[in-house]
Amino acid sequence: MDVAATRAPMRLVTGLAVALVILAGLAPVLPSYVVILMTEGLIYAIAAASLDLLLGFAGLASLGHSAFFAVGAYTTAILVTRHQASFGAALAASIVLAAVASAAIAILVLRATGIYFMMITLAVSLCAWGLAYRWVSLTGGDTGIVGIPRPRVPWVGLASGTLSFYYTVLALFVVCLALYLLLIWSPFGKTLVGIRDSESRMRVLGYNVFLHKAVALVVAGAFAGLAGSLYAYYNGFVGPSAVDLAHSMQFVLMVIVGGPGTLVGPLIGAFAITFLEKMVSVFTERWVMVLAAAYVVTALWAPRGMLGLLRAAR
Amino acid sequence: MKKHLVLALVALVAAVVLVPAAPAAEKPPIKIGFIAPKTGNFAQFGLDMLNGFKLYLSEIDYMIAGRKVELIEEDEGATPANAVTKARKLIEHDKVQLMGGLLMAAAAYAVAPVVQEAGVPLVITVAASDDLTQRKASKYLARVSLTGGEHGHVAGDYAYRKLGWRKVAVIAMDYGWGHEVTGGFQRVFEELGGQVIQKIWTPVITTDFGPYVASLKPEADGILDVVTGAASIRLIGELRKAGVLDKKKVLAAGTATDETLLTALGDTALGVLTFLPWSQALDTPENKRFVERIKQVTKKDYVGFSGAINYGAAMWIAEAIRQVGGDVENKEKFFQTLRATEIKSSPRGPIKIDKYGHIIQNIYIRRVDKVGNLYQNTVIETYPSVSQFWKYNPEEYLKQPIYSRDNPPCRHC
Amino acid sequence: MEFWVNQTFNGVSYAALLFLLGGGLTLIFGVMKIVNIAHGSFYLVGGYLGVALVAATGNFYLALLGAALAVAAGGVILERVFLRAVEGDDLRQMLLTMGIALFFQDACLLVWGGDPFNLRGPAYFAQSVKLGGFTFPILRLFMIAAAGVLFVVLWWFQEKTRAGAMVRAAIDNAEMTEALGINVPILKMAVFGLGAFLAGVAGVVGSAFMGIYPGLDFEILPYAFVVVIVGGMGSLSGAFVAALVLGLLDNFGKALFPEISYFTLFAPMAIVLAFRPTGLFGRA
Amino acid sequence: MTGHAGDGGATPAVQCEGVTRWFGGLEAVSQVSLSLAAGERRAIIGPNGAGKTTLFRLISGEMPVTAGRVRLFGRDITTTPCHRRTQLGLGRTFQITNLFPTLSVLDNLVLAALGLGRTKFSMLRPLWTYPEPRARALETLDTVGLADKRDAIVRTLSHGEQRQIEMALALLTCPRVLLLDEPTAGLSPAESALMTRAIQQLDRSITILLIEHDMDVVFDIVSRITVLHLGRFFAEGSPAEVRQDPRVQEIYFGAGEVTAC
Repeated sequence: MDVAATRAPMRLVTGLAVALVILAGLAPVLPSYVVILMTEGLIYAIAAASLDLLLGFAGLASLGHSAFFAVGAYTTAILVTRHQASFGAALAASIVLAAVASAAIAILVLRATGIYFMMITLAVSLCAWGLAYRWVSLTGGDTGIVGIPRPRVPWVGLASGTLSFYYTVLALFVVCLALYLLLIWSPFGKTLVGIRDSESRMRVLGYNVFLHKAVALVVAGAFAGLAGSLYAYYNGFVGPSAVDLAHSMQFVLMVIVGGPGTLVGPLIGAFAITFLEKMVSVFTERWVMVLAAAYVVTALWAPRGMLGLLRAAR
Repeated sequence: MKKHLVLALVALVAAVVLVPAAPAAEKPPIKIGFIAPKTGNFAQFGLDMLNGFKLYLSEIDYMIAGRKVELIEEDEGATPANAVTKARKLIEHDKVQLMGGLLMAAAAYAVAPVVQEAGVPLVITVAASDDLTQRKASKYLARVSLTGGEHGHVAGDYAYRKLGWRKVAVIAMDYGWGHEVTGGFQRVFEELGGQVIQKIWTPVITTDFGPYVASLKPEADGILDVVTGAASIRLIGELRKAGVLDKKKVLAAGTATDETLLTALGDTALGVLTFLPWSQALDTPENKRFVERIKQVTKKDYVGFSGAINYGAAMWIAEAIRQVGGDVENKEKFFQTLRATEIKSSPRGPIKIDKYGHIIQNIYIRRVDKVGNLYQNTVIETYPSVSQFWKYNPEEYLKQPIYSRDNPPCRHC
Repeated sequence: MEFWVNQTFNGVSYAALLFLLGGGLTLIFGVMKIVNIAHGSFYLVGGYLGVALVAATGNFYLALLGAALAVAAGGVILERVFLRAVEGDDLRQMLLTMGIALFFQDACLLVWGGDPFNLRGPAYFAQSVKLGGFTFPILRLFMIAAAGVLFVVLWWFQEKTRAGAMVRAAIDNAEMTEALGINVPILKMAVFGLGAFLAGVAGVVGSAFMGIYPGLDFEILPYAFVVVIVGGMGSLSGAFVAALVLGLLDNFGKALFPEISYFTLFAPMAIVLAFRPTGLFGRA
Repeated sequence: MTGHAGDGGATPAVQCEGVTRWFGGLEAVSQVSLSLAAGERRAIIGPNGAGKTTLFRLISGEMPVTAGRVRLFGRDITTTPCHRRTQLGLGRTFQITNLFPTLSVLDNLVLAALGLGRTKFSMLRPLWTYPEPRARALETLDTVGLADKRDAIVRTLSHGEQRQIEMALALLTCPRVLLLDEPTAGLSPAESALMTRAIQQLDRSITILLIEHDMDVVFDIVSRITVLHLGRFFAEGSPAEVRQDPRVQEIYFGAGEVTAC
């Protein structure tokens, strides 16, 4: 055990703990719309962080991440509305199916690298949308699946209120966050960074690069599936727009805006973009302009995303 | 940089917190939430919805039964998820007493349960999917727009009886509206003795209709066209270029030649027949007055369908509020009254609501003509007081599954 | 017989549009190695400018040239002012082009409103020529001609001129090109401008064919991507072949098996990528 | 064509038989056969474009052969993936420094130390709780004399330091055969001498195949030289023999290309 090595992680954990206490403590006094958006922010944060494992850590810029998010969302929607599945069962099934889908896709997409990887995952995203749209008996086609009730949570009961659902999501977010942290500090997490920095070197060091990437895709897919499941509960419905290219792009943008390869950055990015879209649109119909400006400004002046800015300011 | 971002976010949050804290008058205003797309592909549609709705409110100075009306507009955005979030905001944060609007069927389906759970009346002013007021009808929901099925029924009847068609080829968009118009058409048309001999489902985003038009069966007496929006320009243009429009009549679901498309359609659409509960050329005093007023707002020659029906929706809602004396806080009474409210005359004609929450209104058969320099949808036939169940028994009707790609099946293809 | 001739003709003319869309994007991809999300916006702006210029000048060809040049100039400025600043970081480039795309999306809505326009070409665009008993709409013939001429010119430029050789070298290996003393920054700017020019042409021609309305930018973007992906990034001939194959497949797929309409473009792409991750003509 | 070195009885450490690699229409490596006895130290030389690095890639498995066979201690590894060859005892350094630039020196070495174990798949325990790879990394760090740089980010190091880490990474994979691709490339004469000594002092049981342009380095380290020219086997012999071979001088020395750069 190396004490020196734990210093930075401990600082990070302390910072995150403070942030979580604020997120938890502030909710009851905030307007309900803010809490609603925070719930959405948390769900997207789980998804964006899972994409960061690929994009930021392993250097796999996937434009098809919404496919796995959607597998989770549709799984939950179908199990809950047609088979009255419990919260736990729906979550578990969503995670497992998203991971399986991810493994299947991994075989196809991992043949490509760099910009070709981006393009082939883009193709995955387009095909997944087509499937969600056309496989009507399963997905409900363009209207999707509606009427997903809020979950019944162990020890809590029906999390139907804005606050109780928020805390449910927050609790799962904390679990995910803990797992993410363990993952990025773990030997496996380090191998992902190694692959990002130099695949050829990793190979001659004895690493099966394909396998590590595939495992990363599966793990990220599983987390995306979990986020998708919560998203289904959050909206009460799932439709093809959960799978479309714009949604995939949104995940990527959250990671880039926040700061790729930092884990914390995408969390910030997820919150920032969610609030920018849904809060600014309350005040001006030109919110798309505001979002556009935010993207351009971030790209030009915040090379390491918002987290990079925060660090620089310190 | 960072400070600015933080400040901006703080300001946003503060604004949301502080706005409802404004001093309350003796009689607090009636709050109406309105969800319509203001960005994305349907932005213009949403803008027209709001123009129509607000035109009526401004005519009555935003006062109904002595109470001020506060309209809170929210952007439906491009996805149903957006609409749900905004509906939650309107319910929980703004505490609206009534919610209106909604363009996309998927958004309406998604929002309906949320609104239902909160017990807030929802008046859908555009979204047309049948089941919102049929198999998935809910207590607090009313719709004053239209459904695909009801329009299909009318078209089927008109095609068989008036146009004398016996064999029809259908080209329709592959989503709810296309399925339901086609389904309704096929049911009535085939029960009368006609045959649908071809159904072509086109993806919602279709850049080239060439292959579809070229594969239309030549033995069809006429074509049913259920393609809307900008794609309609392409399809009708293609039908014209391929010579189909010179040989056969095309009967199209109304929004295919919506007034907002007429300029872009130009001469290509001349002679196309459509069916819809309104036309800018509808020759009634109420409509003429409305068209004149809305033109002052939009500064355009052409007035879109969505503006007109939303104006009517606002009229109808206001009438209901008047009838309860402004007491919208009594939700049960308000909603019962809402459903019982009738308007004898609006720009599109009389409005009343059936017991499933859907509007009963006139449906007009229109033809695209050129009058002077301008195009118009000339009304050539009126189907008065059409029910969403046509002439069928509602209970029997609802036992059947909703119209879809394969229901009714294409027996003569 | 008529069916096959008609559908082949339709397919080829659709392919022409696809080539105009994807050709510019593939050049930008090849030389600059960026995912240009704003390519659809170039198309959109080109189309709207075309509508405005036709209204102002009454001459379609003038409008075509004017709009495409304006979009090209805009592209050059964007490259110089914005993209240059984030060179070499593909994620930031993507973020930037996304921002630019959103900006133009909203700006177009603001300027031109949300009602669809139809770009009025010359009167003869609405007519057809009859040849051997078959009817060929002139607009579609024009699309084929425009794409064909542009392809031949670009191909000649790329294969036979010195500047074209530089472009080819930059596609293969940017560092080596730099070492050979070629001014790569200027080259990139020019190529980006050229790509934008092609998108502008596509916008004007496309608007005459299928109208123009908000949201079209992100509707056509996947089509442009598909052409580039299938053809292989940076390959003009690849884009040409891919457009032709996809145009015909899409057309016959839709005509013969309308059930699979959704997959006539994306399924071939998935299949090509599964066997050749770099596309038909792409080099790793 | 085949150059037999060492005694015929023992299994060769590395054996190439007619190894060939095409790039498009270009034959980068053509019909090369060579054999290294266990513990042998051999250099491959040849002018630019001789196919030296490509041959390395074919032996290490970074690139598949178009034709021919590769054996490691008698075992046919022609189709064995790169990482498996490493596990079988094949190590390699790169001509162009190939490290993990965004990681610290220590993390670079820890990654190398993890490569052969099972720990690398562990996901739920922080890396710093594993003492073994860390200890090995620190030990190696000491041997290359970079202990004081352990927390520096590799990108910020000097070229010479990066070359040392390049070597350290390869050694951490416990190679029985080591392919060194111009280990002294870009080093100052002093650094070059240090590197040469370090290679000389490697465990004698490690078989070494060396690409090097600096003839002084070559003569200090190896006992035999194979010359490649235009992708083909050209000559082989002791350093003295090769130096005196007029044909080699013609293609190589004669051109005056070889200097202590």
